[in-house]
Amino acid sequence: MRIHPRYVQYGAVAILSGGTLLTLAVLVFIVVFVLEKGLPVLSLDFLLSSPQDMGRAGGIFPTLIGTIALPLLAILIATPLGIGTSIYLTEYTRENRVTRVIRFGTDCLAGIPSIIFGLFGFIFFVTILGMGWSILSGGLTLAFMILPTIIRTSEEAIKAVPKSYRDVSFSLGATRWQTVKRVILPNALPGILTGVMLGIGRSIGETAAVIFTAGSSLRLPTSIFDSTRTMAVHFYILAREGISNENAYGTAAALIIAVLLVNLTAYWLMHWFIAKRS
Amino acid sequence: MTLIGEKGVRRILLATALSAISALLLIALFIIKEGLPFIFHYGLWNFLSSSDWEPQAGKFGIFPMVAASLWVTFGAMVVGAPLGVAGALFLSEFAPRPVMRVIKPMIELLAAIPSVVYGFIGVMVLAPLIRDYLGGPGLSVLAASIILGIMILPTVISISIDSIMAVPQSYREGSLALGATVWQTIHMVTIRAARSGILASIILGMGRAIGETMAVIMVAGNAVKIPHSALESVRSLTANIALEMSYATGLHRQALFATGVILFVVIIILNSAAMVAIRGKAARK
Amino acid sequence: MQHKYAALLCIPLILLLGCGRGKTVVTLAGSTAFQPFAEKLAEQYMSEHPNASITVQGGGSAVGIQSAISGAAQIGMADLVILPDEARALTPTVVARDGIAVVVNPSNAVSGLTTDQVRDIFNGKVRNWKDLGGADRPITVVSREAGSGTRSSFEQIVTGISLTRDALIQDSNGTIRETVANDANAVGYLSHGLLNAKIKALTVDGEACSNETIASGSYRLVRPIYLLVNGPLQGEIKAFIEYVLSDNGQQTIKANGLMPAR
Amino acid sequence: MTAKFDIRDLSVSFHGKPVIRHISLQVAANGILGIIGPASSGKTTFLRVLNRMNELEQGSSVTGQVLMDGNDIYRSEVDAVALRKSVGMVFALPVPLPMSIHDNVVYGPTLAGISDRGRLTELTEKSLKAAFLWEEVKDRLNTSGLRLSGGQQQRLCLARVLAMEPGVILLDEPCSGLDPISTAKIEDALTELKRQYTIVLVTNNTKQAARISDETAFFLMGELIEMGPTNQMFTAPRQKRTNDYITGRFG
Repeated sequence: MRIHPRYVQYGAVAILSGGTLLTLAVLVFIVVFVLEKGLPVLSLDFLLSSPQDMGRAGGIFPTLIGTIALPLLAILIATPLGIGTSIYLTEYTRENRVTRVIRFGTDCLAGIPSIIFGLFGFIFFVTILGMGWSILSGGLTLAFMILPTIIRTSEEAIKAVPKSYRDVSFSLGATRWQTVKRVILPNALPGILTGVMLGIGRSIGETAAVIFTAGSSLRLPTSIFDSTRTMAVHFYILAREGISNENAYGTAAALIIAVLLVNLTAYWLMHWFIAKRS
Repeated sequence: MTLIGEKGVRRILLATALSAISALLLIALFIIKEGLPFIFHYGLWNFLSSSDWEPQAGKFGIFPMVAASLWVTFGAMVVGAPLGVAGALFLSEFAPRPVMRVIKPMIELLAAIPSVVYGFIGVMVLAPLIRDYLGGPGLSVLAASIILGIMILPTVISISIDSIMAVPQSYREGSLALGATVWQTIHMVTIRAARSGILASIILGMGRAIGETMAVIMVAGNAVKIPHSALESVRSLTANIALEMSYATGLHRQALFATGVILFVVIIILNSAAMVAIRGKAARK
Repeated sequence: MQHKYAALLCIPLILLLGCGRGKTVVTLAGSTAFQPFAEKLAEQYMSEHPNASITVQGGGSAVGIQSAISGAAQIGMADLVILPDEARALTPTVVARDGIAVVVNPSNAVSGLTTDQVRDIFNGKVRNWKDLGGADRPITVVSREAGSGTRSSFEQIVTGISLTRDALIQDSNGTIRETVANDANAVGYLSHGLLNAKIKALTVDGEACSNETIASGSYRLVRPIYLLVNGPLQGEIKAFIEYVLSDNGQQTIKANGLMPAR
Repeated sequence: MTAKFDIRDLSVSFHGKPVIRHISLQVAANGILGIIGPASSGKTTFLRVLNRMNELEQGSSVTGQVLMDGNDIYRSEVDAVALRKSVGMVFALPVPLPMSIHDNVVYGPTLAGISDRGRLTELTEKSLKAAFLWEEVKDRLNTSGLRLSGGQQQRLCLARVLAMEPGVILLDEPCSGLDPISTAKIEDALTELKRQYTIVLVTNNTKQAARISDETAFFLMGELIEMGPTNQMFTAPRQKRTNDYITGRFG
């Protein structure tokens, strides 16, 4: 007996929408859970004052600086490398052994657990290169970690630019680089930005790799050679060691709001950019 | 760019393209340098097949951890992949565009919530529920699978939506014009066309699940044993490294790096399998 | 704002030149049990010596020993009963002693155990609280990871422990405390300094875990805490360790729940 | 009339599969050569050989000679990028780049390094006029090229090519997606343009070739079957297969 396609469709829609609702409900629950407990603690004073008694009292200013500095450094390093790689893979070469090796390497790098990045960063940057626990060590380690995310998303975005645009550009006497610069990158930008955002998100939320490479000093860093503690690490230490659940939730809420702001800004920038172009 | 010239650009891009692979090799080199001597010393088979992990007594068997990592990752995929793909399909094919435009960035936002927050909620909310209603210590395979499954949702949804949206509208119209229902169009045309992107999203999610450390340490309980039920506590490979690295010295430390080597190999095998799967499907098209 | 931009522009410059490391800082790293005390002591020391710069990192005893050897930290912190061979090159100073408390959830009716019972619980021989005079509920054993100073001290003092496979493993005193506080069936052990109202310390062989019993030696579970330095003590490092051993420093240690070394 | 292109024994294959076989022909300067033939007879490939666009495809190989103004464009020292600046191309489907009308038109010239605003404005107007589009868009040069109708878009593409001031324009079925009125406008433009340019027009619409081309070539299965003045081709073809195709028996 064959079920009428229309009923199959009803069933499918029911399952899909149920799944979506469940997903959204869980995600909303997590955000609400954190905000509900964290917002009462959160204030400008909390953000801008120094922690006291290991974070049991006072604010989280040094961790705010750490949370800005580490992902920023990581992004500054990883974005040019990531976009360069994806351009090379899609525009400058054909599928051959080299691209397969690069792609395989990228996929493997994406799968490497953060703890291994942490171990590596600890041996290589912290110890062998003598950078110590520092923003620099942490930023470099995080850059390695988010590189595959940026490569993959940029590659997808670049591939999605219609081939006809390339044909037109070449037929009008553009070199490859001119085509990339004038047609491909502007059109792939929203997708690339998504990748960068995912990268920022991942580096803001990272704990394992950061503890091993940037340390967990609660003091205000004055240069990129200073150790720092990010908000994620601060949350982990406060919550896990039972130092102060209140301040832990306050930190988590601040973190969520910070991420929200970063994303909104990027989103707004993207729209502004698209609007400007057309 | 006239200064550098087309050849120069190509060279610079090739150099950047080698950055990922050099990073991988550098990491592999250092982890292997620290871990391989131990594997030779202790014996690979002993290391992999023994269930006894008693570093103080000189026993280093990581079979329970390998099993735990695979179980927990499998559990996370069971929880996360169907939900994520269903969400992506619903949002991109059925939900009104404006709704999707609002929800998608919100979901991407959730990827940035630190894993430790998910872990903490797992400890505070999920583990007590499991302990009270299902039994066991609460910190368990089940708790870890659910938390990891939730954690990979944003990755799976976001990338799947991107690849579904990249399917040309004309494909859908072509199918609808032939009398297919929306659902038939989705599962016969859209999913097929977006398959490599969806698979990629699941693989990225899987990578995140198997590699997650802090959240797993928090919710899996870290007991060194092969679980007989989903309610028992386990320790993943990543947790093994992170838990003990801080106090490990000598042979114990090397054994942890060797655990890293094994993790490395497991991940490369998984990746290769996934890539073969994608390529196999693509070839059949 | 201007400054921030300038700072941003400087990043690549600094990267290129590799310079910019300011005054020498003293870094402590290691034992998570002593980390909170070290942070407090560093805070106090710096308020008395405004020019000094002391950073405290956790990481665990092994990281402490390794960083002291490699120079990543100037002072390593370790809380092991027996220091490993690698640490032989380092100059050890005992700065405190620490009791190890056996703890359960406050809702647990059991209030004391003998050493033999502790051994049986952690070996997995006794699996239900009713065998110890408590409610009919399974025991959830919580222990530290292999290599932990607290765990090896605990096992060396109790003797004869071969930890049950079912034991949950946590990687710091604080996480043991949180796990026991969240689970009514749990039993664990942790540094005496971290006891609080969320958990209940049991008597061992009839002796409560308190400052007095630790000082008098009647409570059995006690281990030393070391500061480790590569080479002879000198300069800022020496001054800081002397501060830790001074009356002020020892008072701080005592006030926060560790026993002074002297 | 002198020959702009002199093609001698040209063969093209992709991955070893021949697409064009031993074609020799001459393209007269300042005229329109119409190329007709059924689908996959090598017309588009032939066109892409003339500006070396085929090189962008994987696995293509070209043998024989393609002389433009007496020089072989496939010699290794010839720069394909420079060649494409003097051999413009319009594609089957209109592809405005996702930027403003003005930016679309000056895309080629700015690539070539022209940055003088006055010069660019002048080029824009001249090219849009030549493509019979100026009157329709002169007030909205800064709106996106994607907002134009299909026929306007294709004329924009033509204007974009003209702005580079090439010697040759290649058109690949430029009217295949357009309505008769839009088609007529493009044909009018081409008829004007042939005074200055050499035009090669691939079309699957034999009537279009009959209307505007000076000479017509008939391709079939990668081979040149027949070529001659358009009048003669359509009234007295020498080959039976040509006759069959023109009269609609196959293709």
